[in-house]
This record gives sequence, C-alpha cells and structure tokens, in this order.
Amino acid sequence: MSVLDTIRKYREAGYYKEFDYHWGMTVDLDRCTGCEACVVACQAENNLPIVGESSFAQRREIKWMRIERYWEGEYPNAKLNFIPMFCQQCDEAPCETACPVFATYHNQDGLNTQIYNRCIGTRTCAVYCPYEVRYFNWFTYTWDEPLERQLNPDVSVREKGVMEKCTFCIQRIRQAKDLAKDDDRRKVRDGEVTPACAQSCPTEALVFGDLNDPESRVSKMANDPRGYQVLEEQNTSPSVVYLQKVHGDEEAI
Amino acid sequence: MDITGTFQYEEDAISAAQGLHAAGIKNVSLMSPIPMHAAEKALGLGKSNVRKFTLIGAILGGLGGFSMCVATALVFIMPTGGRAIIALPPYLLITYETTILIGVLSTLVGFFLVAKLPAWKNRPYRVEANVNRFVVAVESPSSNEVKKAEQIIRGAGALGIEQTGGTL
Amino acid sequence: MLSVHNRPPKIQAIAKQEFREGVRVNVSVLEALKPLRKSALLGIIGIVGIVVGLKINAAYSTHLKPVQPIEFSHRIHAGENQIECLYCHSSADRSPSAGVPSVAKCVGCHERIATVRDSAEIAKLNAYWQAQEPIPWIKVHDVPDFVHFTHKRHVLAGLECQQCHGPVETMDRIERVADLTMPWCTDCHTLNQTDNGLDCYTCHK
Amino acid sequence: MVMKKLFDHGEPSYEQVNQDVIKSLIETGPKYWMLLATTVGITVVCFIVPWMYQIHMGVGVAGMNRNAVWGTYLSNFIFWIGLSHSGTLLSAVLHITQSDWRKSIYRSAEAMTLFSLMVAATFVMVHVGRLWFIHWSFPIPNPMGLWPNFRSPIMFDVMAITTYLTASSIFIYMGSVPDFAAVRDYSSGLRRRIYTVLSFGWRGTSKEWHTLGWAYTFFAVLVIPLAVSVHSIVSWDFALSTVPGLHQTIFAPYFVCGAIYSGTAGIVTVMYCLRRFLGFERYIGKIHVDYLGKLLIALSMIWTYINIMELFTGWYSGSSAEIEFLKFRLFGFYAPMYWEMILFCAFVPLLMLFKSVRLNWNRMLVISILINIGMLSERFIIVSTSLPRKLLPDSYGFYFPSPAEISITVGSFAMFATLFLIFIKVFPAVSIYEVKETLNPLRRAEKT
Repeated sequence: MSVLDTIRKYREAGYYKEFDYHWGMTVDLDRCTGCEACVVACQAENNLPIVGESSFAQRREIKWMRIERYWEGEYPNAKLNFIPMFCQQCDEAPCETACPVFATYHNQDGLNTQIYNRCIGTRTCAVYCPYEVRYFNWFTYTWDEPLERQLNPDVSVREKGVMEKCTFCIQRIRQAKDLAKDDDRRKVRDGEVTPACAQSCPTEALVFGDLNDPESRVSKMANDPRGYQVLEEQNTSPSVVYLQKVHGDEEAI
Repeated sequence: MDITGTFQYEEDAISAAQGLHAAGIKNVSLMSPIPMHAAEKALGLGKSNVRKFTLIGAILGGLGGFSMCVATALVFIMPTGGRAIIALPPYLLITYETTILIGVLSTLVGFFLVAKLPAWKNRPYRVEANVNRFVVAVESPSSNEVKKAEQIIRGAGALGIEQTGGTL
Repeated sequence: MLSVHNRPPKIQAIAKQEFREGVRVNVSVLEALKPLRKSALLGIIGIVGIVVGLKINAAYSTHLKPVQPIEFSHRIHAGENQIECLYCHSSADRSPSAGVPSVAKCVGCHERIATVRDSAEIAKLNAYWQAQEPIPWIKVHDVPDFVHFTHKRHVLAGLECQQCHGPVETMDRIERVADLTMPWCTDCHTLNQTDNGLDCYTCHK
Repeated sequence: MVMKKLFDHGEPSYEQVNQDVIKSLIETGPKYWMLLATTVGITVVCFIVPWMYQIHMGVGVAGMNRNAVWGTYLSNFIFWIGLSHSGTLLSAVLHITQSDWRKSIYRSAEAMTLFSLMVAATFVMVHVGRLWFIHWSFPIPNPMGLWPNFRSPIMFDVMAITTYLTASSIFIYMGSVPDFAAVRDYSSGLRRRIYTVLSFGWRGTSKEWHTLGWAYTFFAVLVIPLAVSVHSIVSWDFALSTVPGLHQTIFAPYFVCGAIYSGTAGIVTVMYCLRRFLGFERYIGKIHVDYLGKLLIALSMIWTYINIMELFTGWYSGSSAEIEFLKFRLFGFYAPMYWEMILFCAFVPLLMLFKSVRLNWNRMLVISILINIGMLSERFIIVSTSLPRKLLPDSYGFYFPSPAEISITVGSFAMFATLFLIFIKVFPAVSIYEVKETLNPLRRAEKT
C-alpha cells in the first residue's frame, strides 16, 4: 500500500506542492535594460566555459542565460524588447521525458535537474526543449592560466559530450538549506537564496523565491496582472513568469 | 552400421519410409533436398511443438519486459515531464518489443530442441540428399532388421543401397 | 564485362570428385570442431588465468590501502590513546571536509612526548616541520569530483565516523572499507529516510 | 492462379542450382579482393578515422550547433534503418502470402536488412556525445544501481533496434541453414569444417524440414509487426518533440512507408549487382524487376500523398511557427534539395508505369538509385530544416554538415558494401532450397 501511495504522490505534474519548495522566478521586462550583467554573473558562478571566437561564430556558445532581442515596428518607430531567456524549470518539461538515462528529471523542489556525469549526449533534450536553453559541450573546454583559479568548487566542470543548463544556482540553494538546518529551521526564508543572475541585476528585474509560499516576494510578483509565460501554448507550465513591458508612454516622454 | 538407400522420386522414398515404419523399424530418417509436404503428412508430422516455445517465450517476454519497466521505475522514483511513474503507453511499447525479442529467441531454442540440432554425433547422410535425390536411412538397425530393411528399401525402387559401418 | 570470378570453374571438379561418387560427409559438429580443441583449451586456460590474476592483483593491490609518507597509526592514536576523531579532524562537524591536521598540530604533541620523540617516523615528521612543508598524505576516501559530500551534515545527523570509515581505531594503516559507489550512498539514504535523500541533486553537483 | 514465368532462360536442373549458387560463393577472383580492399580502405579512411578523431575531440568536429543539435548522423541513422525494412517485407510478408517470386531474391534482401541495421546502429554510436557511457542506456546490471528511463522515446529505440537486429540475424541465419549444408557438401578441408558447424549438421530429414518450416513461419510472423514498430518508434523520436515539422501524428506511417519505399529501391540496386557481377541472370529476371517496379510505384504514390498531407497539416494549423518553418523548407536554403527529393521520389518513379522502363534493368538501376538519393535527402531535410526553425525566432539558426560528417556518410556506404561483399562469400546469396521448391518437383507422376 505504501508503494502505491508513493506512486500516486508523484503522479500529478505539480506534485512537489506537498514538498517544501517550488522555486520560481519572475522577470519584469519593464525593468530589464538588456545590460547582460546576469549573463556575465552566470558565466562566473557556474563555471561556464569560454568557447572562443570561432565556436561562437558557429553558434556554439554556452550561456545558460541569454538576452533575446526582439524588434517591434519599422525603422523610425522601432522599439527594442529584451527577453532574458534561461531554463524555465517547467513542471511538465518535454526535455525530461526524452532522456534515456535519467540524466534529467524533476526533483522535489520543482527544479528541472541535469546530472552532468550521467549524460551520454544524445542531445534529445535540447531538441525537445521549446525554449532552446540547453547547451551542449561540443569539446572539452579549458581555461587559460589564471582563469581556472576562479572556478567554483561547488559546481562540476563539464567534459565534452555533456548537456548543461541553468540550475537556478542549485549550489546556492543547497547552501541556504544547509544554513537553515543549522538554525533548526525547516525552511529557507524568503530572500536567503538568490541565484547569481538575480543577485547581479542592477534594476532588480529578476526576482527569485519559493512559489509555494504565498507571502514570498516572487509569489506576489507572479500574480501581477502583467504576468505571462513564454510559449504558454506548449503546456509546459514553466516556473518562470514574465511581466509584460508596458508600452504607450514613449511619445509623452 | 547404418543403411542408406537413394531414390530418384519422392513417392518411392516416402513409400520406403512408410514401409520401414510399418515393419516396426526405428531410427528411420527420410532426407530430401527440399521440404516435402507430402512426406510430412505421410509420416504423421502435424503441428510442430515449436509453436509452444514461441507462445510461452512471447508471454514470458511480455511479462518480463513490463515488470522490468515497473521495477526500474520503483527502485528510484524519478518523475519526468509530469508523467505517471508507471506510465502505461511507453511501458507497453517496451513490452511489445520484449515480447517479440524473447518470442524469437525461444522459437530458436524450440527449433534446436524439436529438430534435435546441432548434430553433436555423426548421423547417416549422403550428399545427394541435398541436391536432387531422396535418401532413406536406417540408423544402427539390429542384426535381424538389416535384411528386412534392405528388402523394403530395394522394393520401393531405390537407385542404390549402401551399408556404412560404425557411427563415424 | 567485369566479373568477380574469372578463374576456371573449380565447382565442376568438386562436383565430379566428391558429389558424384557419393562421398560420405561428416555432419557432426563436434567432429568439425576437433582441430579447435587445443586452442579452445588454451583459451579457457587463458581466461581462467586472467581472472585469477586479476583477483590476486586486487587482493595485493595497495589501491585501497596506500602506503602513506609517514607510517601514522590510527590504532595507537585513536585506539590506545583514545584521542577523539574531532581533535585532529576538527572541521568534520563544521564544514564539508573533515580536514587533515596541520604539521604543527602533530608536532605540538610530539614535542612533548618523550617516549616516541626519537623514533624513525617522528624523525620524518620533524623533517617536514623543519622544511616547513605539509605532509603529502594520500587520500583514501576520495569521492569523485562530481559528488557533493559534506561531513558536517552527516556528523550532525549523528553518524559515527566508523559507519563509513570502518574500525579506524584498529587500523595501523588506513584502509578503505566502503566501496563509495552510488548504491552505497543511496541505500543508506533510503534506510534512514533522509530528507530528499534520493534526489540526485542532493549528492551530484 | 496464373503463374508468370519465374525464369527467363528456362528452368535450371536441381544440380545446376546448387552449382550456380555455390560457385558464386567459393570461386573468388582477384577483382573481388581488389573491390573488397577498396571498400575496406574507404571505410577506414572515411569512416573509422574521422570517427576516432571525433571521439578524441568531441562531437564539435561535426557541423552541428546550438540550434541544430541533431544533424547528418541522425538523418543517416534513419536512412539506414529505413533501408532495412524491405528485407523484412520481402522475406516475411511474402513468405506468409506464399509468393514464389520472392524466393530467389529474399536472401540478399534479408542481408540488406541486417547490414543496414548494423550501419544504423553504428550511426547511433557516432551520434552520441559520450560513446564510452552508451551502455548506460541498456537495461543491464550496473554499479550505479540505476537502470534506464523506459519512458524515454530513445529507450523505445534502443529496445526496438536491439530486438530487430537480433530477430533479423536469427531470421537470415535460420533460413540459410539448409544452404550451409549444401555448401558443406560441395567443399573440402577447412571450409567444410566451418560449414559443418554453421549448418549445425543439417541433413534435411523430414523432421528437420518440418521444424524449420514452422519456426521460420513464426519468425516471419514475429518480425512483421516488429518491422512496423521499429520505424514507427524511430519516427516518434521526432514526433514526440514540440518542434514544428517534427511534431506530427502522421509521422509513424510516413516513416514506415518511406522506409519500405527506400528499402525496395535498395533491393533493386542490390539485385542489379547480383545479376551483373555474380552471374545470377538465370535466377533474377523479368518477373522480379516487374513486380518490384509495380511495388515501387504504389509506394511512391503513398509517399507522395503523406508528404503533401504533412505540409498541409502545418499550413492548415495557422501557427506562425509552423508557417515560418514551411517557408524555410519550401523556399529556404535547402529548398533545392527539397524539390530534388520531390522530383526523385514523386515524379521519377512514375516512369516505371511504362513497361519499357520497368523491364529494363539498367533503367531500373538508375531509378532505384535516384529514389534512394531522394530518400537520403528527405531524411536530411526533416532534420536540418526543422531544428533551425524552432519556436523562438531569436534561436533561428542554420546547419550545414562539416567535412567529417560528409566523410562519415560516404564511409557508411563503403561499410555497407564491405559487409555485403563479405556476405556474398559466406552466405549463399540466393536461397538454394527455396529456388528448388519453385522448380518441377521430383515426382514420378510429373516426370513420366
């Protein structure tokens, strides 16, 4: 009976609601200036390789976070929109079903995990991902002499043939949970953990937190009427909510 | 010692084999270059037991495949993409494949067991049997059967009769 | 015309000699395999030899029980003298790594213990002290780089050091007793119903 | 039933069948060895060497990038799997329906099945990023205690291809056992020993024939649904994704039909070579090329219909992503390749409606090769025009194969040729006993 109960518990897509956390993020597009500080912070935090000019030209860059640019309108009245795009940690992630070896699966915190050392590199997950936020290590990348000293010891360095992606800085979440346990707290307090991108955002466009907690800043932001999810029609139920940019006041300014 | 008789025509070979059976001689084999449905009927070979191997193998394969999937899912419970832990559609596909896989393998085993192959020991044989002649062979008959067997084979119209010694 | 066989038909000759005269053909598979008996025997002997050799190699290998730069005995220190584990491995309850004591810590005691001050091993220790160099201990319990293991959580959860490291207080030279494989970790996590213990990201990084 | 003439140049005698077939097996001229050396050389230089380089460096050696993470390797994989399907059709489906004309060509068709599957399985290994861990995707005991994810479409593939490879190798082997016995009887020395073992000491007793007949029928019955499932499963690798152009319910029949189509064309090519270089003119004649031609016309029409429907579904959906993708496929960089595929696979086969084309081996050879070129492009287009046009316009990309990929593609054909050249010297390329079954029976009533 207990086995059946366990199975039933995991049946629903949002099953982790009974667990402690459901990590999520909101992106306020009205605040995003496209400065790419988040991209650089992510690069530094997560041991992202420097692929080099020629690989970049071949579109083999590895950036767990990218700023997508969309132009609206024709030249004199053109408007530029930025959409920071990173792993949406979908509840019903298409990529997870693709992996033959369980290198990617959904964990109790609502995170879409990627276990690098289990990956065999079929790249199916990258094809299945509608957001194209999975990045493949085409070669084994190395760091030039002093640069390897800034590698983060809490994040593994990936070898060739491995898929990688945004983890919501899992190492920071792990550390925050560790400290909470030291204080004999069951849960991490809101604001105690911030991924590198949200931490570095100068306009605080990115807000990170626990969506299970209705009082958290991110939950309140996610309920904003401007909120929408990218490619909602794909039914992936992402954990990232984008807040629409408000147009219309430009002429007045 | 074995006795082999060569025949030019199918009917003669079949009648020789039938005669030998009727005379109560055991270890008679009828060899032909192509499958002879007439001979199979005459010698009373109905439905082959191979089918039982196929059926049992396929059932076991199906059950095994499905339980393999379920067991794997339960050892580490890893939800993926909001799908059920025991998700029937994908598991039935795996079941389908393992059904066929084990079915084929057990048919192979069944073939070997029913046809008594591979031939570890030597058996009476003549190369003509694989070209354009029919060969009736009596494997190590008892001394009083030899004459009777030769008579029956010759009576059926054999081209030639040969006695070969030993089992080598 | 390109033809892959332009030699005189060998088949006719074979047909005349062997087929026409009704030569008896051996159909026994064992018979046909006879010339292979010697090589098969050699092969079996070879495989058995390799397996036995690997076993012997594993039995005598120092991989799990390396020779350290100094013959430090946990039996004497932790067993006979009853020094607490945390006295030397002092960060085990505070940090992910248990920590190896500094040379200063070793010398701090050994300066004052008259009985052993002159032994050969202590002389080695003193040499490192004089040279102001750390002792290049060989790591015995080494988990792969992709594993996030923290001593702190395990010690604070009330695990005895011996549960993973074996009866250290009886070992003259440290030996790895656990195989440190994934089921070794996950079995314990399952048994103790740890929080998120079977989540991959608990251990993998 | 009105039987067409199976043999163009008169019926051979029983003895002659044995001699003709075994001659092709045991008489090997220097040209054969030169050909074999060439194909082995091309395989090593074009396939093995770039592959080893790729394993050493990483998959970056290939031309794939962030937007198109699948490329030529995968499209070649589908192509080779597809090529393997006709063998099963000829040997299993036509065995069940008891067609006599299949009997002289099915052995080589089965060999094609087996070898193209082997090449396809190699392409999976070429494709993955970390070949050295590929055993993690097999359900075998392992030190991690973690078995593969059976909910993944890739796992369906692993299971299906393993099963297909096992089943088709058993299938071809079992059908050859009586013929191995025939080769054993016609040879001496080492070769006789080898074939004694290969034929399991087959004597052709009624009991053996009876058991083989039953077992063979069961193999056929098991293999037919397997073959259909294999290419359906391969198509679901694509169809289960959300990529425009791949996410289509029609994909399973589309792939199965395309597979049989390209496989049948492949058989025509192989038959041509057998006739021309191994001297099987007597056994492979007008009836085969005629029936295969008709089959190809039917398949080409089904293929064309599904191909149109595929585009129609995308267009009718009105989804901007689908329409963008359709524009790229029909008018983008790879448009010439697309239209070439339509020309070769939809229009050129219609020429076979004329008897003068259908009964001419040279013309059929050209058409069959063109069809397979078209099918190779089809698979390439499916991968390389869909992936760069996914859902987010910012990630629109482009894919062009690198020299390593092109070289490995060329090498794969050489690998197939090598395997086939080895096959014709190990297996009797035409089934001896099944051809004899189509001859006049050795019965008194019909002789006298």
